Amino acid sequence: MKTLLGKLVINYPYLFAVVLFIIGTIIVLTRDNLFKKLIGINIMESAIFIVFIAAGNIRGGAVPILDGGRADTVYINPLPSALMLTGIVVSVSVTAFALALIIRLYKSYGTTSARRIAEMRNEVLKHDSSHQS
Amino acid sequence: MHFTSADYWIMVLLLTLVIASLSMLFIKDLLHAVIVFGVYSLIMALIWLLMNTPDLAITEAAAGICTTVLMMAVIFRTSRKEE
Amino acid sequence: MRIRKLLIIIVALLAAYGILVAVAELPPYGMADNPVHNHVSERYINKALDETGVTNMVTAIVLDYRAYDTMFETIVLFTAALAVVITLKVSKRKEKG
Amino acid sequence: MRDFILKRVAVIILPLMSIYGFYVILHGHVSPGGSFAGGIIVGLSFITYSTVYGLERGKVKLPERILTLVESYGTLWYGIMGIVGILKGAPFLSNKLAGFNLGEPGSLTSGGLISLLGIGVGIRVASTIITLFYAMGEEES
Repeated sequence: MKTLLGKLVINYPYLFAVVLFIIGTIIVLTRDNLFKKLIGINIMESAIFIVFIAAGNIRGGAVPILDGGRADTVYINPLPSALMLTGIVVSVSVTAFALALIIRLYKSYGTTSARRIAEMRNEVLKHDSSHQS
Repeated sequence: MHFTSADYWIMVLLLTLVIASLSMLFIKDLLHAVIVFGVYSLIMALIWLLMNTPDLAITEAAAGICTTVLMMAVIFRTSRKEE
Repeated sequence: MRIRKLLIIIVALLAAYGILVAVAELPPYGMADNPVHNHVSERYINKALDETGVTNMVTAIVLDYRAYDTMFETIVLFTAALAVVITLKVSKRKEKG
Repeated sequence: MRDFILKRVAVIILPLMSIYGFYVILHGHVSPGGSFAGGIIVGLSFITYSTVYGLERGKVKLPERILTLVESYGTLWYGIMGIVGILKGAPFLSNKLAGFNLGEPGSLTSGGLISLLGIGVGIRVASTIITLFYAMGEEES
């Protein structure tokens, strides 16, 4: 089992995390709608979370909450979950601010499509430059 | 290297995540996409419960629902169709 | 536009192959002797009860060992709420006046 | 939204949601959960109220002025709790060195500074979530 596929089956959470990350990238890059781009960013973030949590996990280990006397318990690493707790809250803040910007853009341009917003901006800029000269 | 039953459950749930995120590419109605996103974060909470981090599971379930609710509120203010 | 999307997908798949080759060389998932479980996590697991008095180690790390981190995290959330309110309320005032 | 069934169900569910959120906040140091998750659950209960009964009645119940105060003083609470350590001659935000009583492990009053910080963070996360919903859920500005 020294081939690439064999190693990837052993490391299956990383495999799925990479697939999720690439799907998120494709959603961000190929969809025009701003909501779809936001959802893609959220998917990419969750792929990063999966990598960190899988790195700290132990197969058959115990939850990092002390249970008294038993001395032979193998606890999992509590550090990645504490770091990712911060990451989740930051992701909620980023999503909220992006949603506010989407509302603002919709009020100004009347659409949530990034391509049409860019076209409108180009027209306005062209009009301004011709007006000045 | 032997897999336990928790490993197989994590594999099934991760496969469901991949299917949900692939469906995000093809859904045209934004409201449906946001509902699928809520399901996505719920499955993610289940995965973290199986990966021995219940703190993160509770936080992810709450934060995912919060994000979904905010996105729905914004969708009802803007347009629902993806152009 | 169609060629651009096709190009994006091809480049993304190439990047996926590169990342997968790198990811396959990581230490095997779920083993107790991985290099992640070093002296730092051992110290948190063994000393958390004596030094902080709580049984949930994640809370001990978040609110005691790395309390500065949590402080600036709450400031991040505060700043996000501030930015949202400013972005939405300013536009309302401009439309009124 | 003027649905009869929604209103009656909300009356039954809302107190339980709030109590569960405060339970998660207060027990964050002895069981899974924590201040962030509990704060978001408390915030979601008020969001449910203002979704079912209308945003105007929600704003009457919990005005934006109170939310702003809670948000600002929740952030300040963290700093004040840290300065207690400096007054006692220990580093900023120190727990055991500053002489907080750690209590018996596993009980609700254990942890000293940790449970105090957790309550502050939870309440301010709840108010932030409600503020975000009020800002985004307004129908027509």
